[in-house]
Amino acid sequence: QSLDEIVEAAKKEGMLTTIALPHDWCGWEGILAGFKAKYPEITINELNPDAGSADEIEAIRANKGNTGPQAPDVIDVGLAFGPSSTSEGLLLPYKVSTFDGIEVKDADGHWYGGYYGVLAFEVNTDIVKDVPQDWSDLLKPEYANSVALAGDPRAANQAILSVYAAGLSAAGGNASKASEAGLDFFKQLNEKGNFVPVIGKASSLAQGTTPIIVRWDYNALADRDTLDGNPPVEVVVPKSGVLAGVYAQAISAYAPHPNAAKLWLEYIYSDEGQLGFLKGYCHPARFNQLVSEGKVPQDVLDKLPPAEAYTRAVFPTLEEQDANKNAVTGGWDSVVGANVQ
Amino acid sequence: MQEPFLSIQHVRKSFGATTVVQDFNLDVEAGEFVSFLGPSGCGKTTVLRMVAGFEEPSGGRILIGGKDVTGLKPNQRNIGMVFQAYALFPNLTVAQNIGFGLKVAGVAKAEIDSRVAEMLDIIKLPAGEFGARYPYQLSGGQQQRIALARALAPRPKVLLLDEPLSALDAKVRVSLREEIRSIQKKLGITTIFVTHDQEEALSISDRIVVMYGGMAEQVGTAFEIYNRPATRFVAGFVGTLNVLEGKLGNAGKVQVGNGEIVLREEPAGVKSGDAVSLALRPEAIALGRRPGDDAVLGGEIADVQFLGSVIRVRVRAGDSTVSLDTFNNPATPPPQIGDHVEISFSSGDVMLLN
Amino acid sequence: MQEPFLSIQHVRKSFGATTVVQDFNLDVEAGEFVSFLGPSGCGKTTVLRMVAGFEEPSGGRILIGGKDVTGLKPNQRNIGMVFQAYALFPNLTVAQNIGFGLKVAGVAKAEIDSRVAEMLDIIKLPAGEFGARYPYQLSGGQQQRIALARALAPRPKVLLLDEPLSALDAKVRVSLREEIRSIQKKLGITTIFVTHDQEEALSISDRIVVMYGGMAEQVGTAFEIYNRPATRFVAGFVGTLNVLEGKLGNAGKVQVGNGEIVLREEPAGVKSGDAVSLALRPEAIALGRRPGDDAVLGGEIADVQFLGSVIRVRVRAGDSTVSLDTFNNPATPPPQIGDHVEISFSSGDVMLLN
Amino acid sequence: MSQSIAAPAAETVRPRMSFAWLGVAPFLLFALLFLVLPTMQIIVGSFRNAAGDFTLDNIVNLFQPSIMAAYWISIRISVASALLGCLVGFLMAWAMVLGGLPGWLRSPLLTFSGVASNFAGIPLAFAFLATFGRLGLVTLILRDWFGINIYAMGFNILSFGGLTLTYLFFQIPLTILIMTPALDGMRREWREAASILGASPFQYWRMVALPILWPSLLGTFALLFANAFGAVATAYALTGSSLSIVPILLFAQIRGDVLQDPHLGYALAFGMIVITGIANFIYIWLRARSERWMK
Amino acid sequence: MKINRFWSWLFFGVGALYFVLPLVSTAEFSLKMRRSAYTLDAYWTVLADPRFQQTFTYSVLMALATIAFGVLLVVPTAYWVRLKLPRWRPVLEFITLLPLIIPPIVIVFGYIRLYNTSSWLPLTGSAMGTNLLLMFGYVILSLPYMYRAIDTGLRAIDVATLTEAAQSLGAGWVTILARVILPNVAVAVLSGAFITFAIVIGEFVMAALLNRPSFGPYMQLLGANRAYEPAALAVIAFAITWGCMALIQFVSKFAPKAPGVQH
Ligand SMILES: Nc1ncnc2c1ncn2[C@@H]1O[C@H](COP(=O)(O)OP(=O)(O)OP(=O)(O)O)[C@@H](O)[C@H]1O
Ligand SMILES: Nc1ncnc2c1ncn2[C@@H]1O[C@H](COP(=O)(O)OP(=O)(O)OP(=O)(O)O)[C@@H](O)[C@H]1O
Ligand SMILES: NCCCCNCCCN
Ligand SMILES: [Mg+2]
Ligand SMILES: [Mg+2]
Repeated sequence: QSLDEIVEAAKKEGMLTTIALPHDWCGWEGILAGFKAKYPEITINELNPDAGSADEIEAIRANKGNTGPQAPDVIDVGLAFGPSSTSEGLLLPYKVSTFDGIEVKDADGHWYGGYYGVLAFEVNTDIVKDVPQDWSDLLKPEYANSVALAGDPRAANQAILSVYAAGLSAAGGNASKASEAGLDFFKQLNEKGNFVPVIGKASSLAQGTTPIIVRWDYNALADRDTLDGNPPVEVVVPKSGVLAGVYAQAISAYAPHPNAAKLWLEYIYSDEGQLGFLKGYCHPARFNQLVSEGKVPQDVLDKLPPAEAYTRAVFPTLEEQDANKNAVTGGWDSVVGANVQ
Repeated sequence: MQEPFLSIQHVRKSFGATTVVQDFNLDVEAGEFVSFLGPSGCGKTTVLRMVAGFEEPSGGRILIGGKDVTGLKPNQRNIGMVFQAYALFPNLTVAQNIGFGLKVAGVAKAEIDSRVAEMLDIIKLPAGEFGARYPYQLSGGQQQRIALARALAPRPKVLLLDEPLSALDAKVRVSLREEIRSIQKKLGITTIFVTHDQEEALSISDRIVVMYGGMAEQVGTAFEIYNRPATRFVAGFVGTLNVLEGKLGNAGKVQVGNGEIVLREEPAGVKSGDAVSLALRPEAIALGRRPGDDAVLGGEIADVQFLGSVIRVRVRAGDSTVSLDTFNNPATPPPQIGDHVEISFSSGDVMLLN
Repeated sequence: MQEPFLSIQHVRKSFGATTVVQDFNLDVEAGEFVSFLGPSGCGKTTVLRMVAGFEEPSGGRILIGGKDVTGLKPNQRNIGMVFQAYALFPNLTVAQNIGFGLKVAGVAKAEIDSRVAEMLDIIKLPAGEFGARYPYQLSGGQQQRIALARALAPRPKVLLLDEPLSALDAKVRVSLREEIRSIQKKLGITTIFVTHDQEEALSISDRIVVMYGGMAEQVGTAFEIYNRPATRFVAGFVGTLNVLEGKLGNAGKVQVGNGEIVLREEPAGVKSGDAVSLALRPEAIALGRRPGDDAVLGGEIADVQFLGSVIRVRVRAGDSTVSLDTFNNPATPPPQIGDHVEISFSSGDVMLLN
Repeated sequence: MSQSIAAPAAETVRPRMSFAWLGVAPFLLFALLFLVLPTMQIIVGSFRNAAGDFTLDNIVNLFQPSIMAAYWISIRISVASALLGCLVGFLMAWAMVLGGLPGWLRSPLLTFSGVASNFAGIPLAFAFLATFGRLGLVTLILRDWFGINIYAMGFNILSFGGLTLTYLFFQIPLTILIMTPALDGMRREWREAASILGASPFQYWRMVALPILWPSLLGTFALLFANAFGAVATAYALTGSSLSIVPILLFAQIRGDVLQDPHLGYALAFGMIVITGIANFIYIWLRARSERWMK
Repeated sequence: MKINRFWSWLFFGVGALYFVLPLVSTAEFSLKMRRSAYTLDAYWTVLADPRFQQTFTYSVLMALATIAFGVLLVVPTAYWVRLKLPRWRPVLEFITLLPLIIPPIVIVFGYIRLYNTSSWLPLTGSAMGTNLLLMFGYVILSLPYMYRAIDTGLRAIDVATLTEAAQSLGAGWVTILARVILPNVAVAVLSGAFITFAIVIGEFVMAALLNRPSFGPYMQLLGANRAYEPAALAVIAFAITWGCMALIQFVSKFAPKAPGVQH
């Protein structure tokens, strides 16, 4: 199947159903707009942009028999969800034409990493004068009722990895103990009354509900831009436990519009699509390739988070991620038990 | 008697196991005004609703102008109906209400307008002032007149009225009943009027059907019904009746309390020594000895009610208390309770109840 | 006249800028039954509610048993009240309703029970059957009797009734008014009874207050009010009145249509040649020439209404139509419309309106 | 429509087949398809496992502590907000109908209640965050003007109390809407009759007014309870889906895969129906007891 | 009386404060997008967002469809029950109460299982079908209010007698429904309609779970990603719902009154 044939077939399908693509996330807004501009014949049906990775997988499962507009064609999930759903047979293998330039990937093309960033603290400095610099700082009494995750640790990749990152820091970098230490860290955070069991977001940051949010640096930076100094936001990459998170793209095995899905991936991994991620403060899969080919404009490069943080970043293996996912989703309720009282 | 215009033949109606109308027969002549009079629940409304087509008879048939309408739907019968609670359409003006039946029938606008004006004229409400009003802007009496006009506007063959006046207060009731009667006469429309108010029925009907327990007890003019009741029920239901209990002696003599009444005719079916009930209307009894009266009883005034033109006096005579009516007379104040009096009547006015 | 038991003195009531009761004065003797009669909106209810304490008078005072109660709250006045719409407490049984006033007064249970039984006895409802029922299980007439019992149970000094019968139908209304009157007499309780039904007021009151526009037009017995109305309003409002328009000649002669009536007394304040209105009650007029009558007019029967004991005949005489009442007589059918007749009356019965 | 053309000439009373029920058939069909069947589907599903066989495991699984805790907090919030909603709403409705407030207030208040009782949960959550949140207007006014730091005193909009406070925004208006007709039905004559029979206002309320209003109050409570129990959006928007109350668990279950078991989701839903059902059953039972005097 | 009035004002005042403060706070917050001054920036951002326009339009159309379908379903049913099947009233009351007892989330959960593309009625198979399903869901959600409003409206008029009056004047069923019944319950229909409008405009759960682009999920989404715009959106949502309700008041002033109904 040539790219032209795919384009043709995709136009015939006329629709692409995406899921969990927040517009403020990693430049998705621009990428969606770019795709629409390039293929106006294809309407994009965006499902729940606020979903977590687990939600995306469930959306595939739930729509096995359903070819309606509820069934996603493509997903964007935390790396850990890639292998597990591959083995569950939920993904359709496909290799984009730029496949070779992608570093993290499934050999058969069931999924491949699209972009990454590191976990950071997003801080409202109107409320928090003394900005925390490392995970252990978060336990200080001055941050009572202040710290939130950016997702539900039982369902969202980002929150699951946040637990891992905290654990990595607490365990002094020992990956095998990270999950357990992470759960323990949040247990303490909760017991001290510092943890706010609410999904942190720009509004809760601004309104003071969650003055400190643990989230991807690119999200935090985008927030800082939208809030535009009201309130002032500081984004801090912790001293230890710097965790890099990769999100992977994949096609649903039950995609109602498989060709549009292929075309979508082609677009994302094209130069244009990859540069779109960069504009959203995150590092695309083909970052190194693009840089070496000199395709990244300097002003975009300048805006990226300081490269220094990325040198300390830890990329957990797939196995580590998978184990961590199971430990956190399974243990959160019983170990941390954070809840609204 | 000419061919009846409306004929109700052997009509019956049961709701489930209970029969509420049984073998009801009535012929109404064209232009006649017939009232159904009877106590609550006797079936008046049910008969009327069968004529209108709202209820289907369980048996029998109904003819209008010689045509069997028993199976027709209400909207095919060309009957006008006036309801107790007016049932004006609240969303329509007076003029639209009156014109409703014509509009539904597809009559042209100009024709409707002129007929509405004519109807408003008949019920004596100036079209200019009232045509554009809504029902809530009218008094009860005015609403009922509009309801009448609405029913009459499509020139129905028969007009049915189900207690149209009972929601109105006394003064309005009297004037509106006279108005209805005069409009009915003017248009010559065959009319059935349901009421449980005997004065109403007596005062405006050509004939009255007195109903009881789903049956017609008597059919006749007001004068006949009142003065020659066919059954004990009719006698008691229509008007006030004094009942004197007595014992029949011989030669038509009846012992009542300490007095004696001699009947004009010897009663049939009872023999000397039997207990008999004598009935007498209050207006047939006079206070004191009236010249020409042949029966006199002594008694004591038990109660005096000043009712306006009439004063109703109750006299205790022996075991019975009789009511009698006398006209108010400004010159002589009414008798006082406790006064000893004589009362008299003519034995010809006495009815024997059995 | 003995010391009045209830005394309403110079009482006024304004709602905002409108005065609805002005300088109202009334003395009621202990045990007396006084009715307030008047058209809708004349202030009857307002006066009653001031006596009850629901409204505060804008001026004047109210004394009961010689004690000024003007400033007291309703629950301190020891007054019984019966409302038009019964106002029974729907959540309480008949017995609990009747016992309510006793219970809030802290009367012992046994005492309450016996008083409730006694009240049920007075209103002739068997305690066994009715005591445990809820108001919705009673007919309107029964509800109103319970309301009366409830008002009387705490042995109030004064009983107020605001159109207690107007929601009931004609037959029940008549029997219940007699029952109320007889209970009132038995208990000897001072009573004010509000009604706009003149027959009701006339038939049961010791005295009647005819009200109009917030004022008492006349206070007197039924006989006085009916036969000697103090004002034109009273004359017209109470009973039916024939008004003959005529021109005063000399020596008290009045030209009416083609006849002439000679007044007993020469009227004051009008002079020969003035237009005058003569008023005459229907029962004062006889069909034909009645012996002793000194005024005779000729006319034609315009309408005959059979009302039961009375037949109301309308006769067109000249420009006027007069109504006259005759008693039904089984032996002689009523006159027919169109008959030419003479009518007569006594000039002593004629009232001159001014 | 059941009119037959043939005249009933025959004298037999022949009970004719009535087709009047056909008039409600479309409605019943609609309710069946889009209300009853979907619900039945859930109920049945909660007694099945993934293979479609009958099982009680799903129900048993509801009794795990975290789910029990979710039910328990849901019930507590619902009861608290229903009780307070009834109380405050009743007082406001009373003030409006019988309390002598100027008549023109009635119409705006009822209009407002109509809006507020059905107002979307999401903006409501935003509004309460803006009011009682950590930097909420009221929080700041209390702190800066009156020196009262409610957060230091333990208040939190994301707590049981805060959620209840937020729910009241639709519970109170709902009470006003339901109680107003009931209070309108309180006839002035009852109060007057009680008063002239010597009762104090307190006695009138205890012996007459409250017993009469009791069924309406009970009904309102049951409705408010169910209303709060099923509310998702407000809590979801307030806490961003991490709050463990039943509707949010269920929401997550449908949308995501938190519990890894759709049949447990069915059971969760079934549990909700059972609880609101019980609440309504209690209501119907109490109402029947307190309504002997009603037709 | 005087004491009464004091308490009345107190209850009313406290209540009013409780209701007004969140509105004021939200409005105040929505103006704070710029640190230096109150501005309407948040509003401009929202109004300029094409998704606001799309989702809002979608929800308005959805609300209108829901109202139309609801009225057509409920008016004849409620009328018929009052007229011919009074014994069915408790049944209807029960059914129309169910949506208040069964949480919407449960109902939509059932929809997804019952009407997916592999079922006998694959409503979720197409966008149009899903729209229809969502609209049906909204009809169910609004049923308690719609039915009660209309039933109350019908109670205020004497349905049986008006029907008979119209029949005796020659009218058939359609004429009766269209010219006599509907106009006389117009105010009730309208109040039911506006409550429906309020429900549909902000509804979140059903739309989110059926994945339709409606206003509720949009508000939620914006709330998840922005700080000041959600407040602006809340104010806009309040204002729109309020505007609708004010409209009922206004329109009902001109509606015909039933005789004997005074104000
Ligand atoms: N649809 C019905 N189903 C069962 N019984 C009925 C029905 N309609 C009337 N009845 C019964 O039939 C009897 C006669 O009723 P109908 O309404 O004809 O009486 P009515 O003479 O008009 O009384 P009223 O003076 O009270 O209007 C009553 O006992 C009534 O209860
Ligand atoms: N609370 C009030 N505020 C203003 N006006 C009132 C009030 N109560 C009564 N009125 C007015 O006072 C006048 C007298 O009213 P009232 O109720 O005493 O009349 P009524 O004689 O009892 O009439 P009805 O026979 O209709 O009962 C009426 O014009 C009425 O509108
Ligand atoms: N598409 C991958 C990320 C999933 C997004 N979750 C969003 C949660 C934001 N609060
Ligand atoms: Mg009847
Ligand atoms: Mg009055």
